[in-house]
Amino acid sequence: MSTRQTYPLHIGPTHPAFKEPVQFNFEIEGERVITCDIEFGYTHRAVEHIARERNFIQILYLLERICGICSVSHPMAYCLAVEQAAEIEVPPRAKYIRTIIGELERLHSHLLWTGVAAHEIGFDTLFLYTWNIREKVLDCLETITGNRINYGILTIGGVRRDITPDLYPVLQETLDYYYDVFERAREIILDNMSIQLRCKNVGILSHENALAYCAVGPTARASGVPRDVRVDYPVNAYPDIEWLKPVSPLDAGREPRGDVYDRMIVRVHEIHQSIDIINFCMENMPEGAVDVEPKATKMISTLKKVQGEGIGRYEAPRGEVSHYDILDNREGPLLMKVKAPTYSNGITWMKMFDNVEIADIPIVIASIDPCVACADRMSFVDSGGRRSIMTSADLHRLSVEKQRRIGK
Amino acid sequence: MIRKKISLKNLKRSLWAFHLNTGSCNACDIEILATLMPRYDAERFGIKLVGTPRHADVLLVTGTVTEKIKDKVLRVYEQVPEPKLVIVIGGCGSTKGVFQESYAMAGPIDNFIPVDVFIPGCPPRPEAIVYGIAKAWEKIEESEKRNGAAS
Amino acid sequence: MTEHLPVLIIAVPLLAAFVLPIVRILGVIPRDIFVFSVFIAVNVMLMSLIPDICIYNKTLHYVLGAASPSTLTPEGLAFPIRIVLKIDGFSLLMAVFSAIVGLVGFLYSHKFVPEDGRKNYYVILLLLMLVGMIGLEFTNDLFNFFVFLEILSISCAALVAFRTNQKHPPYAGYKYLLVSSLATSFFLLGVGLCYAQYGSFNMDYINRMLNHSLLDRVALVFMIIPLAMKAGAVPMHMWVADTYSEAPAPVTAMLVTASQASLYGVFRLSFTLFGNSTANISINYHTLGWIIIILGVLSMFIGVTMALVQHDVKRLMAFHSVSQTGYMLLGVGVGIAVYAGHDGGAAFHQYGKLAMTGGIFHIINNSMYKGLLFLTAGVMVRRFGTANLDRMIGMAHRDVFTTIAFIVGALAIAGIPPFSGFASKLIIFESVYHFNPFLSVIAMFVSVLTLASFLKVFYGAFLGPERKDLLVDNNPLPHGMTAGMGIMCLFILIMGIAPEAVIKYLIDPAIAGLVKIL
Amino acid sequence: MITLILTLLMPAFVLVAGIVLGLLMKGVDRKFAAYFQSRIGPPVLQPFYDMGKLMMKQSIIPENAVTWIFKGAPVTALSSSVLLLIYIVVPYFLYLSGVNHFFLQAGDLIVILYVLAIPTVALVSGGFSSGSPYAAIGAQREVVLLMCVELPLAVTTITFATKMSAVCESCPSFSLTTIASHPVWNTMGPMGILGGMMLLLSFVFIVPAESAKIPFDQGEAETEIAEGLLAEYSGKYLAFIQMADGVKSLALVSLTVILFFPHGFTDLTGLRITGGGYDFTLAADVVLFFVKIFAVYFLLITTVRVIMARFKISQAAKILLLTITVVSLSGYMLIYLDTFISAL
Amino acid sequence: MIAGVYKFFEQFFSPKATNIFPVKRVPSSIKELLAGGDIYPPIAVHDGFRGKLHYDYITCIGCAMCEKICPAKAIEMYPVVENEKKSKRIVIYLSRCTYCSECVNICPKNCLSMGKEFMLAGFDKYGPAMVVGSVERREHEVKEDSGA
Ligand code: SF4
Ligand code: SF4
Ligand code: SF4
Ligand code: SF4
Ligand code: SF4
Ligand code: SF4
Ligand code: SF4
Ligand code: SF4
Repeated sequence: MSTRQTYPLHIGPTHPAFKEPVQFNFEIEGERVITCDIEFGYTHRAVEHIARERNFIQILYLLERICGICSVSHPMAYCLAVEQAAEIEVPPRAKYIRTIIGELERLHSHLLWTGVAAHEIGFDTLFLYTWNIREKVLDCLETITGNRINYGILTIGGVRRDITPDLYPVLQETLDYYYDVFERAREIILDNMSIQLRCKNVGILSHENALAYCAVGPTARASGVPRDVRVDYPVNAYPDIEWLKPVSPLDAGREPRGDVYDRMIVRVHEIHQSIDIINFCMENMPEGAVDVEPKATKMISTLKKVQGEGIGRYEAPRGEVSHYDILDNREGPLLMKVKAPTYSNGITWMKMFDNVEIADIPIVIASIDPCVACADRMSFVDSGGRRSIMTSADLHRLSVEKQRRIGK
Repeated sequence: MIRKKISLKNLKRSLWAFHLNTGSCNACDIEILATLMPRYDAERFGIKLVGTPRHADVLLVTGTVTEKIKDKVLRVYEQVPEPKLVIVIGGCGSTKGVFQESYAMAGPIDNFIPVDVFIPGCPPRPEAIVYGIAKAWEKIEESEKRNGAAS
Repeated sequence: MTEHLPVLIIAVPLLAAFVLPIVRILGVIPRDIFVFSVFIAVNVMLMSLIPDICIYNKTLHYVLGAASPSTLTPEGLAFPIRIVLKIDGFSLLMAVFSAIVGLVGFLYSHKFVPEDGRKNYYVILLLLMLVGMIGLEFTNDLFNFFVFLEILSISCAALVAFRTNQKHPPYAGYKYLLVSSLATSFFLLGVGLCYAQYGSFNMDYINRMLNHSLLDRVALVFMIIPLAMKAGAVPMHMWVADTYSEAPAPVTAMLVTASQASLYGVFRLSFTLFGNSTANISINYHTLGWIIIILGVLSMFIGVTMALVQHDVKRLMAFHSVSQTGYMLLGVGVGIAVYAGHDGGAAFHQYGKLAMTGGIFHIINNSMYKGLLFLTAGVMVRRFGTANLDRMIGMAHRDVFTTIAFIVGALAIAGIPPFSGFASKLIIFESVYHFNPFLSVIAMFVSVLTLASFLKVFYGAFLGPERKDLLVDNNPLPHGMTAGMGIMCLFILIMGIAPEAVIKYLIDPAIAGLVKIL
Repeated sequence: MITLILTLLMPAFVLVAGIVLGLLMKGVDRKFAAYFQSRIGPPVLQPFYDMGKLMMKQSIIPENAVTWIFKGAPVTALSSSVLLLIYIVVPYFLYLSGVNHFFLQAGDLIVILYVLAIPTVALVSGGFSSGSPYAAIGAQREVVLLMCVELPLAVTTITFATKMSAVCESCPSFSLTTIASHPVWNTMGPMGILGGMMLLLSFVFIVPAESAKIPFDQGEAETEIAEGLLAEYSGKYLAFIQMADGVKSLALVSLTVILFFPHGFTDLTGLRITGGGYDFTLAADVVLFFVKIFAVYFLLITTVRVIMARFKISQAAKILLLTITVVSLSGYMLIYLDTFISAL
Repeated sequence: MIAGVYKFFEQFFSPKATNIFPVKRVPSSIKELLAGGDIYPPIAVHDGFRGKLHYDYITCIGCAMCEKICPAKAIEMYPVVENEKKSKRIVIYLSRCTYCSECVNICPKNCLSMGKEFMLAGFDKYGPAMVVGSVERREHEVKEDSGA
């Protein structure tokens, strides 16, 4: 009922709906969103910069803390990149353990997302319900890795801890629990009338736009783009799983429309997929070592001899994470580049904000499952504390300079 | 750090928290939420998350403060009405943790605002957060005693 | 002396208007004191009539030129051509509130209208307007009714156009004049039709003689439609917004009452002139009632929906006037529809009378709170130099009294207890539903829409940060304006808190004056 | 004499009892909601602790706020909520206890309908006056809700009035006392009962909408607009608002109980409890009333809010203005037809 | 929809998931509770849990391997004179530690280990409860991390 035609609305960086600091500047007319601008950078911690000062092993723990929610994805991609550069062959058992950990994490991440999405639309009971289910997988992860979150289990050339046979029952129990609870949870989440009211036909990302804006992960899959790194560029145990294919809303009998509800379907169904994958890995777990080199010092000195570059791609719960590392006879990488899924998906927000109301903003934002923590590339702070924004020309100039510096 | 001599007594049974992420890795944040989940149910202590600093009694700060968010942190802190407590959750908030050499960090938090309780861990388990809250109660009790002795 | 009161009430302001130029020579302050005392005198004289008429249920007749003016000739005078004033409960009620609003309007104008060469005319016009209103409420004579209507119209038109230095007011005044003269000419036609048949202008006389010919009905239409038009009922409401929004605020406040005077005419004509207690069914009351009800509901709805989209505060309030007129029409319409109905008046006694009570109570309430709201709008315009809501903000920081007055007015118009609007609306809701439940539902719904639209004004103009840079006038309010709004607030509160007393002592006699069936 | 004492003491008593009971209900509500969510939940007295804490907190007045409106709004909201409660429950208890007091006629449905709007209007003004954009959006939404819920509420009111005037010619048909003494269900055929059910169904939405609970809490949606209306309130003003909310919810639930389940103890069992020369039936009635209030609160507020997501404001408006209005209208039609048929 | 409602009602009536650590409600005196009151245990952790670090001052040889590998710079060395030989020992600042256990793995003398304690909150981030290592750690100046 404002008397002005449009008015600005700033959401963030400290907004209760988003646990992460990011600022959205909207132009609103009545309750309708007209334009949107996103201001990133509040969580920029210069991870890539720090990484260049550290050795290969330390970086693992730094990368885990790019984002604590899918904290295995970044180290995984990093390990894959370094292993590629150094031509290290990971033992098969380690590959399977990596897969199990990765899928357990996907499980917890998707459950977490469902809860957060429910919270965004004010359905706190569902939020508490999914998070309560999620405790089980966290317990399982804690037992296997020693920590609930930020597991610290990956290392270059394998994993740091074996899943010893006495841990099998724990894992099996977890799987049984989820097989047991899945069907009911699926009904509760997807069949709720008020959830459908809030999620259907909201925040639509069409198939074309999903392609054009390079959406990744469940966001892309919900728009009908069968894009999944686990299938397209399989690593770890994925090449052995023949039945693996990207989840699509079609699995739930719904033509992909790319709305929030589709993303919800994809994630919920991926929960089941993850359980199946873990089950597969447990049944086919190879014997053998879990690490090529358990001593960190030795591993560092091995890597110090390497010159080369490597790329690691991994399907994080939110989509593709890729790391690019240059090794150049140093204790750590000469250069490290991180590309996180929100980096791609964040741009699709602009399309999703077409035709939404204020009330939809949180759920639309949440629908790509952002974790801004690893998309925050840079903030520019000059010595006087005065901020300025860099233009693309500036960035180009800077990157040319940097490339020259590195290249020589 | 109790700055004014306002009675904190009633804070003990009703602690409304505003969660402030100042550039954390989200792990601590989700553990805060987990603390409110049925398993740990912090609400049985009268703790609830509120949506605006105006309603808050305690700031739960996670993450070491990035340069860009520094001002917002101060502003949020000022918006919280007295008496207020600040609890820092996670190692990186207390001491920058794993991000020691970052140029983008203005933290740790106690450089800007007075902190009452530190909860280390990366991230701390929900029980550790509950324990940290118990520590905050202890602080409240102590201040009560001091107030009682003074008057 | 007392027996001459009826004529004095009209004559005093009329004479005052003529001697005003002379008084002005003495200076501005004596003039103001003089006019003020005239207004007070009119008020006091009117009040002094209340006991007689309202408590002892008398009807005063005053025959100009008779040897003993108040010698009561038997009902329906033998000599039909004489100027006759007849004061019953309804006339008095309307006149009292016209006079109060007149006083408030004058007080408010004191510093509001700048003191220049034309202020004199302004005051004269105010007095004439008062004369017009009270005159047409007192007269029992169709031709005089027409004359007073003309006085009222012309003074109103002049006042609307008063601020000739601005672009729109002259245009609005012209428009008003056009509408008025159209209306009054039709009215005159109706009067002529009556006179042609009965050879008299006296309403009581005509009423007694009425033979319910087709011509009568045509005359009724010719007289009622123009009055309804002047009252601003849908579908003849288009002039209201222009006129109300361009006139100076105190004039708008009085215009509201002037419109109510026209509405008075509608009721007076349909009951006193055409109503008949002896004939079985004189006109088809049921149909007439329904027509009025439908007009009322339309006015209600169209007024409020138009108001919701306005950005100009005075236009917004003007559309609310249309909407409020709807309530009065609804209440009285239901009364008319069941008046002398098939059940021999049972329905009328059960709820019809109550509905009329509500409708008439709403008339005086409306003149109070609507007047008050226009006065606060005057303050807004004075502060910001524009009536555009988008350019106003944060008035509540400094104009606390105006804000309170606005809140009182807004809550009253929205029918929130304990303000006066609620009392009358309550009566309307609780009686109308007997007639047709959906009318009540609509009335309630419109009430909430009204509230919403005033919340919008409240938010836009009064709340928000204080913006000194937008103000064009930052001086304290003149006391006259404050006093004007204060008086209105007082009446709203009194009528809201003690509606029973108001109904018993003012409204019931008014209905008794209208409806002879009782 | 008794009348006088009653008149003087009653408002104070209702004020205290209303706040205490309102907060208690909030506590029970939170507790039960927690049970739905498989956790222990806060103690039932938690709202009292919260109030105690808020009372001693600093109350910050935002810079842009219009101070007197900002401060006045919560107090107005609280006092009008208490007034509402007085209007609703006092006549009912007077009726139950058989005391003849002029207040017996106070509970007029339309008065209640309009008093119901005052707390909302007060809060909206307070929210608007705070100068925060979130609060302004919340206030707008609250206004929209206020408008939309009015229509079904008006229909319900009128339905009851028509029904009452059919049941009892001489009684004031909008009076709660009349409604309480002639429970709707008693005089209706199957069609009427169906109609009554539909009205009750509309109340399942009206009560949460009026008391701003999920799925109709758009005005203070935490995740969208950061508590909206209440965003800038702190300290004791927030406490007043919370109390007003408690009292208003209580009043709404009492209204629902009186409209739909007014039966006293004797009506239900046909018994009177006497002992030692005293009649304890009133005490039984009071207990019964509280049991009903708790049950209705549990079903209409707690249960609805835990099994639903928040609607968008556009959806809320549509649901209230169309669906619920149609539901209540068909309730009206059915009851009307029922009365009509039984009159034949 | 029905499934959800049914499930939630089922939860209403079934035992709650809450583990009432450390007590069910806010205790009247937290002092007494912490000083050995009746604390309900937290959810048990498995053997492999990476909790608070334990350090064996005697076995340590001051080789500084742990300091080098620590990703959070949580370990600092300080000089000591042990058996009349100059040597070094470590302090571990738990408030910096990420509990990655790299230091445990790398230590040649196995003098570091991880316990199961995780409740470490305190009023002072460098307070006694949050520093592992030297007995005289207080004398050892804590380097202000903000100073640099
Ligand atoms: S822009 Fe990238 S590489 Fe540069 S400091 Fe930031 S995170 Fe590191
Ligand atoms: S993708 Fe997101 S959750 Fe995963 S590591 Fe990166 S920031 Fe964290
Ligand atoms: S510059 Fe960056 S964003 Fe652009 S195409 Fe290359 S990788 Fe993608
Ligand atoms: S894309 Fe988002 S979720 Fe993924 S790592 Fe980056 S910030 Fe985290
Ligand atoms: S060096 Fe130049 S061409 Fe190459 S990526 Fe950077 S900006 Fe582009
Ligand atoms: S303390 Fe650790 S887990 Fe917590 S936010 Fe900081 S880096 Fe993340
Ligand atoms: S556990 Fe990791 S972070 Fe902690 S002290 Fe050891 S190496 Fe450093
Ligand atoms: S690595 Fe072991 S022996 Fe070496 S300094 Fe550290 S604790 Fe001592």
